[in-house]
Amino acid sequence: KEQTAAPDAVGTKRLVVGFSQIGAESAWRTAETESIRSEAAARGVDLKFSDAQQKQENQIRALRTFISQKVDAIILAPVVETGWEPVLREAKRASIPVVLVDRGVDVEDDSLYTTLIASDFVEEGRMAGRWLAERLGGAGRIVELQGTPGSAPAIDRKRGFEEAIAEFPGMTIVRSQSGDFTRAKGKEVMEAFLKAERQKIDAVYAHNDDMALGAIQAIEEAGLKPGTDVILVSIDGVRAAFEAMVEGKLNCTVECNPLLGPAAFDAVMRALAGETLPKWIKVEDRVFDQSVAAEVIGTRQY
Amino acid sequence: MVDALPLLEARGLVKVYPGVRALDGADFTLRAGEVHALMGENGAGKSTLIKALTGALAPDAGEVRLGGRVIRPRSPVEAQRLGISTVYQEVNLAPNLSLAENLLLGRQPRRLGLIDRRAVRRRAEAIMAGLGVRADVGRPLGSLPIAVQQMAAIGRALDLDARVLVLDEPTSSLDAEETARLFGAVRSLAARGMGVVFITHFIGQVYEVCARVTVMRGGRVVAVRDAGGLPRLELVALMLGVSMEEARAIERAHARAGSSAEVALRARGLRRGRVGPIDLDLRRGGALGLAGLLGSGRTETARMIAGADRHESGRVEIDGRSVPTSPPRRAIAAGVALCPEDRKAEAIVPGLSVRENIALAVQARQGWWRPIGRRAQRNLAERFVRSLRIATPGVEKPAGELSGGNQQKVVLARWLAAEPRVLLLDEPTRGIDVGAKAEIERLVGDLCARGVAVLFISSEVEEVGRVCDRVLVLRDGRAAGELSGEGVTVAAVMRLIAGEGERA
Amino acid sequence: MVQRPGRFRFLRALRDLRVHGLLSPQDVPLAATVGVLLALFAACAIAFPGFLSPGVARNLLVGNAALGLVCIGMTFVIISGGIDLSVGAAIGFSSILIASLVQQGWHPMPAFGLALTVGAAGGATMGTLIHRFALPPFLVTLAGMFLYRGGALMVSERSITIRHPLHRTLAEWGSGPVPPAVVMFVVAAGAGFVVARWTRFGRDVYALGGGEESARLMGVRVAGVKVRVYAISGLCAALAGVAMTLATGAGNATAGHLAELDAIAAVVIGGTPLSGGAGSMVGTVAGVLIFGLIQEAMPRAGVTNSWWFRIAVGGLLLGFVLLQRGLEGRRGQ
Amino acid sequence: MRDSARAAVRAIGRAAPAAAAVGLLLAFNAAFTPGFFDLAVADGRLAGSLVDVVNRGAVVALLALGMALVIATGGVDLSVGAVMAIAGATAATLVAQHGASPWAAIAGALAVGAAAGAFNGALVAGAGVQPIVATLVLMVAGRGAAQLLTGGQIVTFNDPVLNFIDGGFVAGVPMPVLIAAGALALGLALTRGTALGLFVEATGDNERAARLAGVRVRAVKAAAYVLCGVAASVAGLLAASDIRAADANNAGLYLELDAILAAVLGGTALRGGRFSLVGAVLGALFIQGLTTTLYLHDVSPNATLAVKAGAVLAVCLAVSERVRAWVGRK
Ligand SMILES: Nc1ncnc2c1ncn2[C@@H]1O[C@H](COP(=O)(O)OP(=O)(O)OP(=O)(O)O)[C@@H](O)[C@H]1O
Ligand SMILES: Nc1ncnc2c1ncn2[C@@H]1O[C@H](COP(=O)(O)OP(=O)(O)OP(=O)(O)O)[C@@H](O)[C@H]1O
Ligand SMILES: [Mg+2]
Ligand SMILES: [Mg+2]
Repeated sequence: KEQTAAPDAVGTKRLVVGFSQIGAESAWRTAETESIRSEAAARGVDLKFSDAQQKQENQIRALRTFISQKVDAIILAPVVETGWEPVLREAKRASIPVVLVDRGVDVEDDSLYTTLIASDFVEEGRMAGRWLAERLGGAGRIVELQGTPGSAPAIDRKRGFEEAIAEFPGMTIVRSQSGDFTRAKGKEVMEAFLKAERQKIDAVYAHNDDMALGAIQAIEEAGLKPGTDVILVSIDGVRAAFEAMVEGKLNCTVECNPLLGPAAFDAVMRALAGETLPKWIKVEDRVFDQSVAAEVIGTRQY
Repeated sequence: MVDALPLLEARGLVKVYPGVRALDGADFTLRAGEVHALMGENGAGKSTLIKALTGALAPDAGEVRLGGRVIRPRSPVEAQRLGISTVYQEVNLAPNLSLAENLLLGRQPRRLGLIDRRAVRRRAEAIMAGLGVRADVGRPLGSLPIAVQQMAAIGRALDLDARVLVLDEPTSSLDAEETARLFGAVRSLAARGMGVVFITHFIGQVYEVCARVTVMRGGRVVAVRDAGGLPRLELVALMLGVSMEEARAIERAHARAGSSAEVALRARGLRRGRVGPIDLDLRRGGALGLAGLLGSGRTETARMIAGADRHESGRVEIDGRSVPTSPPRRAIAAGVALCPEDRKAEAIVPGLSVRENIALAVQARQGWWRPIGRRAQRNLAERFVRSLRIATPGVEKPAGELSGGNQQKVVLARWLAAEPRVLLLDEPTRGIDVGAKAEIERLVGDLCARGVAVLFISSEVEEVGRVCDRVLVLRDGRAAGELSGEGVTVAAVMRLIAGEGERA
Repeated sequence: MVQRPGRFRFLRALRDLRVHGLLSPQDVPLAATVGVLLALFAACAIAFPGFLSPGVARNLLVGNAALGLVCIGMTFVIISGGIDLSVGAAIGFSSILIASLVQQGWHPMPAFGLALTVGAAGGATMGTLIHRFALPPFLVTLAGMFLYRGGALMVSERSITIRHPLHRTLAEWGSGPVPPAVVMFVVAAGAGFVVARWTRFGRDVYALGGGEESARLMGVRVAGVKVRVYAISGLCAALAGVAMTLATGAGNATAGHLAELDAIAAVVIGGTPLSGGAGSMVGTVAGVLIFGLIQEAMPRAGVTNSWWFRIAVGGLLLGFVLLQRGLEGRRGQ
Repeated sequence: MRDSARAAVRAIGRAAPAAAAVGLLLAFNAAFTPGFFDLAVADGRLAGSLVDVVNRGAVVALLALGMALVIATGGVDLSVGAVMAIAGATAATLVAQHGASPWAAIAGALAVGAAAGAFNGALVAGAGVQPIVATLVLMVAGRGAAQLLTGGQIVTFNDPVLNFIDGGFVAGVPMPVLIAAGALALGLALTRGTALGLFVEATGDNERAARLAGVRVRAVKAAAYVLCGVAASVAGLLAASDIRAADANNAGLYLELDAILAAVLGGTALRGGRFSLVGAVLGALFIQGLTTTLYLHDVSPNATLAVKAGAVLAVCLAVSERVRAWVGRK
């Protein structure tokens, strides 16, 4: 802890960037944090870090601390979409550019932030829905494992998926429960679904890979074959999901790339250089299914 | 006293607890201007009657009239508003608040709607001074000696201009002097027409202040008499439900121990705070009495010996060897047990059963791995329930639900069961009825006969005189003199306490 | 924790005060808390350049106003010998309620009013259940927590930005010299301080915490006091919800996540024992600031991953409570 | 004998809320959940919703057992969730990353749990820190430590022994059920077969009196925290074994509240004193049974909380003597 206090920012030319992270609730987020951290190290940036433990108050507090420390730029992964106007305005007044990662904010004046680098959660849901509709031939009984109630990805991925399957009257979501984005809950909820539906489940849509991986175990323990008896599609594209696809247990995952470090620091540099950036630098996410899993798995970094 | 008009009247009060009919159709009449004693053995239902009269609990049946009108107070506040002011048996005050606040809670003087803290202090000081107690009214009540707490409870009740004053064992921890002051106050209140209900186990006090006596047994009233026409022996017989001969035997059953020369415990130069240095010897088979005024340091001395408080200097020797006493477990291991003065805060474990409370110290000494079987515990407990006549429907009753005196007996039983070699008893007969008191005094004699060394603290000098073969008198935390053998007389002890005697 | 000699000197000075009777035993926990706060502040000022600035002090107040508001109510509850687990969820509920009402065209003021009424009424209901049926406060307020959180999600699971000129103005003041949330906190803390110390109700709360049966026999109207204590706590939580909407310009059903835990911890650190009967508003404010200081210090500490961040927060907390215990000295035994 | 009957009634009375809760839940399911009570034996294994409830409830049951003891001493342990995470992470990393034998991993996890309990115990009993704050330290830092062990990743393992902890069956009965039952039996033996139970209750009820009676109150408290830590580490092993991975980020998250709830429903007073281990387990079964029932009836996640609130309140009211007295008077 001795390397704490930064040498006087005036003396050295080192760039100081504050990063307010939501927390460390999943491997996905850990990958995101790590990506930003290592990119900062690679570029010789002095990174100030704050973990908000899922609380917006803590994030706002951290932003204010960054502002009072006069950092050069701020990277923010907002825990919710609303409620950022006041503090972003303070950042703007202090002429500190703010780069948002992985989730947007709901502000009227979009000059309050520099840019957003993120995937489109709704689109991810749509992609999963479209893929599943195709796979099931437009009809099937689906159970949904939702993310944490009230969280933006859970809301958006649900909406996108519902939009996509709305075109197929034969596709129905017969059960939908929260699995809190975790393996353990995913497994537990799936277990209950299998009991309740007497195993008449054609497909599982999970808002993230972890819940799908938990569901796979539940399906196996119920004596069914995941990937064959029950089709599974999920979102994120973590390495474990690819492994499951190679084993034939998961059918498809929609990528949601957490490796935003390079893009984020590119944006920071460009903003500091005075460039104007597009408001949304969309991270292009792809759909991976079993057919490509084996060849792609070697290239996955998270 | 001629005023025969009933001021407070109860008819057919019934209160049933699981396994006990605490009140079983009790009638009670209090006249204006009289001091009325309510007597009965432990668990007779006195406190329950008081609680039913004063709104602290709702009786299952029966009615209460005040000045002829039926009242049904649902809380002590309501009763207070009706003019009934009560000191309940256990010191039922807030130990966390200051003495001053306890005296004035709910009627603090205010200025501009806010409590005038300075006036609170001043008024509280006046109340305590009126009772003749010197105490820092700013200190948390719980940190003050029990006697001061008891005076505070009285002070709180006296402050009201009530029509009825109820005192449930107000004198159990008081010295002669405080008691006398309290009686002075009570008499003057009665003279002004207030009716006073007075519960005590000190029979002498009954004759001192009370005009009439109501005797309860088993939840019923068995007699209502003028104090003047009721001989002491008959009162005891009525209370205990025994014949006059048996009562006479009980009254006389005072054994005084005779000690050997062998010193079981030797304390030298014990000092803590403003108490000490104190030297004392406890002899095998002897009972040493500690006498003194409130705050003279008796409790502190006992606590230091037993390790309840760590002494700052000095040493405790047992059989000639210096032993560590703190934590108390060490003292217990060395055979020294303390039955503390503050039953509620330091002795009774209210949620545990009578059986567990009695077995606790024995079990603690045996350690975790050698549990005493349930049956053995029960036998142990039942033995003491019988010998100390603990009124309880069974040994599985939570100790907190017993009457005050019976709780005291349970605590005592805990320490008797532990069979220590040195037993320190701090006010062991507090709130205990005559029958049991005699029993306890006799027990101390038995213990001594079996070679136990006893330190006996009591505010009742007569009792110290009856029980002990030697008496050490403390004054201001120092030894003021010691009496022994035939020299132990009430008068001599009193003289020493008052500071007239020489070191004998 | 690095122990600086200065702290030890402070410790000794405090002990001396006590020995010489200048500090009565009841005040020791409070003094220890304030001592820890000062020590912590000093340590931060030495370790982090630029820490001693008005900006930091302001951040400290702004960032902790909502938590502080909750803590004021919680202090009363804990002193009375109870506990209120519903406050975090109550924040979320009032915050989303206000936002959705304004979204539906309400003026913010009546929306605030309704939220505060709901908060107080909710608290009073819980207090009534606790007293009337002798239920454990833990269970009743836990049920309250579930209800509020579920209710908030049913109002709207998506967070809502509040778009109303008045609210906007108030929210903007949040970045100005007199942030409304801080004003609310300071006023509430002052009121709480006065109520706890100088009113009969306040003293009744202490008496209740010292022992319910005794308090009843002393003539405390236990039912009324309990109901009011929980109502105050609910009201404070709703106020915190209002403060939250002002700080963010939005309502969010998940706001106040785990705030009950932070509030209880801050109050307890502030010298109010969970067993009730003691404690003070000043201590609570100090406890809140200690909590805030930890959050304020962490982003400066140069930790760059989440787990070390957590370990450091826990370590700091440990350091403070141990320091506090050291200052208090062994009490009781 | 009438006396001992009364003692028995009292003991059951303490667990009454939890027992009533479980009863109500079973009654509800008997009426409204078809097939809830179906028990099947597939490949020599017991299966059915009821089995699931007990199976899944084992984790909270274990936590509640330890929690009941700690609460009985007058404390509380907020760190159990974090300790679960550490224990799981320890076992998983030992096996998956250091190639240790599963037995070593299990021993390591238990040791870590005991150490965590000892740390809490030292703070509470030794330094005299208030339990809620003392254990908050480990609640916050402990999860960080677990994440440090796993690097924030989900560390998967595939080891027959570790898998067996949660996934195995003995004589057709799932292991978690056996482990929870074993823990309950051990707990009962430890508290009722030795004097520990008496000491715990005396300490929690009146600490000063217990101390003066010669009870080693500090040791008793410390022991309660250590036992609680060990129970939490077993729960952590179960949770890890369940998903065959250590998820340091989420394992045991927010379970401390469930554990306290289970203990309190089970008749352990938060102020300390009397406790009931059977009640704690019943409380845990109630919580899990409720969750499972809500899943089976597909109650929307947002309404779930409201239903839970109603259930907790209903249970409290159902067993409150005051309510009965009050209803009787009307
Ligand atoms: N809360 C309670 N629950 C159960 N039983 C109780 C309760 N309070 C009192 N009792 C029982 O009622 C009976 C009468 O008790 P009470 O306190 O009135 O006796 P008392 O005459 O005041 O005795 P003492 O002289 O010891 O104070 C006792 O047997 C006691 O065990
Ligand atoms: N009036 C008082 N005000 C404040 N403190 C007192 C008072 N009287 C006694 N004390 C405290 O009590 C201690 C010694 O009293 P202790 O209780 O040992 O005396 P005691 O002779 O046992 O009297 P008691 O009749 O109260 O049992 C002193 O050190 C003092 O702190
Ligand atoms: Mg009595
Ligand atoms: Mg004394």
